[in-house]
Amino acid sequence: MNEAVERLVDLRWPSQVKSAYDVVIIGGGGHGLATAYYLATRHGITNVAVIEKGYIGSGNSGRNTTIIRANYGIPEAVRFYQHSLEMYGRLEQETGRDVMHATKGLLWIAHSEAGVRQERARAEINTAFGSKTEYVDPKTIQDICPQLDMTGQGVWPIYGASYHPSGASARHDRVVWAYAEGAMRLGVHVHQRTAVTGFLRDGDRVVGVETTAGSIAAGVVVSAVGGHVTTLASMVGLRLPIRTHQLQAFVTNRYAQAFGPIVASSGLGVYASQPAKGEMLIGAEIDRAPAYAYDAGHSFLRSCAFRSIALLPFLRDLRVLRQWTGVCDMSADYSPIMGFTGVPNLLVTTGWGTWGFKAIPAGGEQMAELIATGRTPALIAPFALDRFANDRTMADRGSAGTH
Amino acid sequence: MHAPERLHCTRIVATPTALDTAAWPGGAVVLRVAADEALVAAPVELDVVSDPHAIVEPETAFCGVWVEVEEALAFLERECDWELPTERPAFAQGAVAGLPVKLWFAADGDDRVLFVVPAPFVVDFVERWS
Amino acid sequence: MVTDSVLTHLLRRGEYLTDGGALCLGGDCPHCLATVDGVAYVRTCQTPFRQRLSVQAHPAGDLPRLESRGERAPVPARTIHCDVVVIGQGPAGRRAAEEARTDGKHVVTLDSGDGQDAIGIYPGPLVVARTNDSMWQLYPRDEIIVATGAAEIQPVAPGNDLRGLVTARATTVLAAAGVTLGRVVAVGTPPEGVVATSVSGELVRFEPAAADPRRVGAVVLRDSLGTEHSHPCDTVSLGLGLTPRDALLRMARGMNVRGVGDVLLPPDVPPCPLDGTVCPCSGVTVEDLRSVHARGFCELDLVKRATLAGTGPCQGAACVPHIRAFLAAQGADLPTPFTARPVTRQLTLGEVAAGAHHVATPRTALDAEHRALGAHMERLGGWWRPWHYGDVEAEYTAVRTGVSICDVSTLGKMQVSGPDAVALLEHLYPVPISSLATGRSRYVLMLDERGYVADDGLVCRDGDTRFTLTFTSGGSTFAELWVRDWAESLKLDVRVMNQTMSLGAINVTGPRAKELLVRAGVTDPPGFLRHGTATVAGVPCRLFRLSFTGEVSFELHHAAADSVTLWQGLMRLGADLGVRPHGLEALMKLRLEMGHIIVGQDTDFDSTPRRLNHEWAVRLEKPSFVGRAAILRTNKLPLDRQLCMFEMDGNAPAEGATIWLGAEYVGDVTSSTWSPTLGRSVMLGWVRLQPGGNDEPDELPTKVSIDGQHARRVTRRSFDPEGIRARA
Amino acid sequence: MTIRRLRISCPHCGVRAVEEFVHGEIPTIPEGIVEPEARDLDRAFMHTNAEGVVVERWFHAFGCRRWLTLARDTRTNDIPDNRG
Repeated sequence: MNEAVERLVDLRWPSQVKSAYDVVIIGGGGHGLATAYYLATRHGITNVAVIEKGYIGSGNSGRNTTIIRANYGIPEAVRFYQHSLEMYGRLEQETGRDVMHATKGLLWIAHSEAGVRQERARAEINTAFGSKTEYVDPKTIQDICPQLDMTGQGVWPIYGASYHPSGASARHDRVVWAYAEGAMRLGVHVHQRTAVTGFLRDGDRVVGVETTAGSIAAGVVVSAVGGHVTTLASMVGLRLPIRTHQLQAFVTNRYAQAFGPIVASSGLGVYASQPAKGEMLIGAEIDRAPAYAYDAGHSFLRSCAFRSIALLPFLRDLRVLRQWTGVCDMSADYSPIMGFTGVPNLLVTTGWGTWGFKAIPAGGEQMAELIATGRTPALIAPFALDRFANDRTMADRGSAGTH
Repeated sequence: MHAPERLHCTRIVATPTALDTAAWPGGAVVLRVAADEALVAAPVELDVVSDPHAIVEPETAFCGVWVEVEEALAFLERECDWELPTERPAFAQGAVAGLPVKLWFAADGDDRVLFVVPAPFVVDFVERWS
Repeated sequence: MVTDSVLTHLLRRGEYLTDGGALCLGGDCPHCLATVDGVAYVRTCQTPFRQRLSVQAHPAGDLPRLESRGERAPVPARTIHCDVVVIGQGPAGRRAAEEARTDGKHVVTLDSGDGQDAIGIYPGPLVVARTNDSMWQLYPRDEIIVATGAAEIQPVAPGNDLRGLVTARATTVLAAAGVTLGRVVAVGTPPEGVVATSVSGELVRFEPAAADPRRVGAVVLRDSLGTEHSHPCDTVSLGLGLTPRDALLRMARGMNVRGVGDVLLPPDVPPCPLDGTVCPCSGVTVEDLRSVHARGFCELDLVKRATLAGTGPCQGAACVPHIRAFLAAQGADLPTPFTARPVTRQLTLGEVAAGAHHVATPRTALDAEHRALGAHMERLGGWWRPWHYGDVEAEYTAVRTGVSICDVSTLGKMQVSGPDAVALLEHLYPVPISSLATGRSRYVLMLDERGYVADDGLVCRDGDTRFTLTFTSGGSTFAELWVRDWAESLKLDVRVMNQTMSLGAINVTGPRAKELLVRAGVTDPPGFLRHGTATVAGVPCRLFRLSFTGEVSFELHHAAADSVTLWQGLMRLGADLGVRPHGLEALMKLRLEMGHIIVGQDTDFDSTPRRLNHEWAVRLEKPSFVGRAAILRTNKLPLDRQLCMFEMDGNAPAEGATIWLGAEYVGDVTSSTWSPTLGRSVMLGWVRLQPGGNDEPDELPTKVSIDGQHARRVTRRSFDPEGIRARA
Repeated sequence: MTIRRLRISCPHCGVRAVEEFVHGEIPTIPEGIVEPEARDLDRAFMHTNAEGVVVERWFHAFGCRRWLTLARDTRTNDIPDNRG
């Protein structure tokens, strides 16, 4: 039997949609399912439905580049992502499922004096808040990743890098399934192919959702949708500081493992890694104009391939297998938005932009605690929606990067 | 291709009507880079346009090189992804070899193309031509 | 015989590159992949054979290695604008191309037989194709015609990885190519033009030959009564049905794309597979399909993700028909195939990168001068700029004690003219503009609608309706967009000329700057924050008197063509004054002693004037300007942090160092330098206000620690606090 | 051809790739928000982020360096009334 199949979970789908749940979570991606999982496992709240318009993990959870890191630029973000990174490290043990988690180390490369300054600053703030990151010189970089062209084709010489040894990756689908299985085993309902078409209201309050499978009453409704959150929020007149952008990536064929770390370059705007199956996974920055289209672009593929070869010349002879596009919800300050919305009984976890995968465990855990206790946990309090009105934005240079 | 040389031009920002009706120096190449802007490859008197608020300035930040049309088209087939004008003479501008380039296709009978490149990008342009 | 492929050439010699599997020779199956000239995963059936081609099998039981063969010539790109692109030159494609040509259309055809593979149809519409010598980008004005035909269905049964299995069409091709086939047994549609024994029944298994266990020796079929029959053979020809190669059609939905010929066939659905390998690329068996289905992975995409079937080099060509049949047999509706995504034919990153360029970094007119002087050049603010000339200390000293020049051509420069020029600038800037006298300059912040500082610079009045604006090097691109957008949105009658690239700028600075200018022919240098014109060393210039370094400074704006003359003239005339150029590293030190901020380095995304301690540069009594409403709104909220100046003894900490109040983090350093004049380090940094306690207002900490050293916040710079030197 | 997704027709320069342009948003503040401070906050941070046709601005950085206004469908990137 195929080794991938052997270690797979059992998904026990509910036989029917109930007319009411304590909690309805919209969006069966990593964040929605992790929230359901922690509601069930940590708080004993199991009368929960996760409503997914496609199949679980069919949105950004299944389209991302699976990078886990905590080397952000502001203390609030470093704390949050470091917590998430540590939770990822324990996820296999906790769920009893193989999510193909591997610590790889992450190099963030500087090609200029300004880049050096930025990477030194990144190392400082991360180390100060418990996420080990050190500034490394070219010789150390070469030891960590011998495949790098230290001259950047003579155009983008490598001056130094910040090195984040705990940078990791995991198999995106398996993370989604581990949470889905764990939640469903405790009685959570996950309804695939069910789309939310509206909200049930009682005055200001949200009291449930209208879906393609009928009306569902709910004590609390949580939006954990990626990309389309403003459209959903507009159904209750809620305005969000979110724009939706396309993010593209591509993979090559599979090759024998030889490329250890995750490598990112702000100067070149690309990053590359070799996940467990052996393909090289390469991504770049978001497309600039907001869009919900899933079209793959040629100029992205061409330019991204070109830039990645400048960093890693061996890529030139690898064969491109497939490119794809996801649509990311990007907040006005490039940080996530979690918690209360001002609309009673409606919560959001959104603004996950290009960095949602790494936040799945902590995002789910903290949202579950908020739902269970009705109070915002300290770890995510800085990421509340009202920060924009309160002039307390979480602008993060370490987040506005590429992955 | 010869190395592009710095052009001594005049750059004029004025109302579109003033530019439409200006009497340019005879024989000068006039590139209409925008509805309200012209780049004239010659010295121009301040009062060439009727707009009293026009900004008329000497412009030396462009380099130019004349290329035989055949060589030009071969280069453009590799380095330009937009459709070139077919009439002559003609002006066109856009990304060529990843740089903001202006093209002047000379009148019929003069089978040459003038490539106009911002001087700050000339080193890159020459590199990308070869 | 037509062109020989690498695969047919080897098969004729009895050589195999892979374990086995049903060869299709149509570029669909994964059974002929090998490493060709250092590139792995090449379809040898689509690779024309030539001498001295290096062909290697992939490592047995392992994946190909990640390695580079070193330099390769870049692949050229071609862009072709035409009316019609026809993809595929089988009978249907040829006919479609002829028809379009008859209609007078400019037609480009792509024939995979000639090595021309369309890899995708992209928005544009754009057809991208890999050819033997270049990458083509085809922009059709009218139509794309897809005539890619259909692929043959692969067999799923135990033993389907043996050698000697060939699809029916491939059997014909191999026979014509002179490959020895031996006894041929044909299952399903028989091969054309090849002598074969046709057999029928349900496919049960392929059995290895006694002489060579890697080769097929017999095919076993079951008749309608359930009896198995073994048919000894050397080759099995498999005519199991067709499935359209319609990925290009599907990815081009919404564009003017039309299919012709077999690509429009409804896909044949093979019988539900019972045993054997379904996906040869990922090694997925029928048993695996049953297993994942039983565990709740019931739809095509989930089966794909659970088993990884369809994610290998053939991208589902072999397995998808069978998985669809499997799922249909479990009671599901016949699922539609996966979303089609580029690339439909594989190519290397080197090929796909054809025609791409790095974003070019512009150079000032003095670039060659700097390099000749041995400058270390850096990309900063979007330009190549001199970081230093080898001796930062000497560069610093020249500014503080003598005279120095600096290339500041990268500064944003813009002229605005017109009846509404004053109205525009009053709207854009948070300080009064109409009261600025002709010939005077004013430092300005540029705010966005959130009240955040987007840039800073000068407004210089040249006349009643004419102004010169300057911006930072990094901010000038944004500034042009910003100014034009507001001028248009407000429907103002103005002319705007961005002269950032047009004009060179050289800053002459130092206690002896005036002396140098006088030597260069300036009889009456302008006073502080004034500007004028003069001929300097023979070059017509506009002179702006200001100071970023803290010393007397004149910024000389001039035509870019004259930069070298002016630079060399100043260097010559100032030789005995000890003039030398300074780079950015020295400039950073000089301005930091003065406490001057750099927008982008010291500012953040959400830097309001209040947070930057620059409220003096905002006149809220002005009735309206961009950002005013936001500043009024945020001023009602308590201040949380502020950019402050610090001093400490000892070496300068790294920029980005964290600032601590006891054990509590309170901020970080944005700029930091050792001040030779003061004999200590000076810094700018963000600090969070601390609760005042007992109903006292929040306050900024005074004594903090940075890098384990004591540092103190200063409310006033120590270096020339009155600014006497700059005004001298 | 009627559909040229993300090829933008500049009225001065002609049809060009989207990479030649810089995108600009036209803020839309719902009429329902009336209080000036609330309108300012909405303008500063909120986005309609419509799934559908939006009117927006593009600056032709590689050509005439002027803004143009067009309508684009964010679901498909089709530009219905832009000749190109």
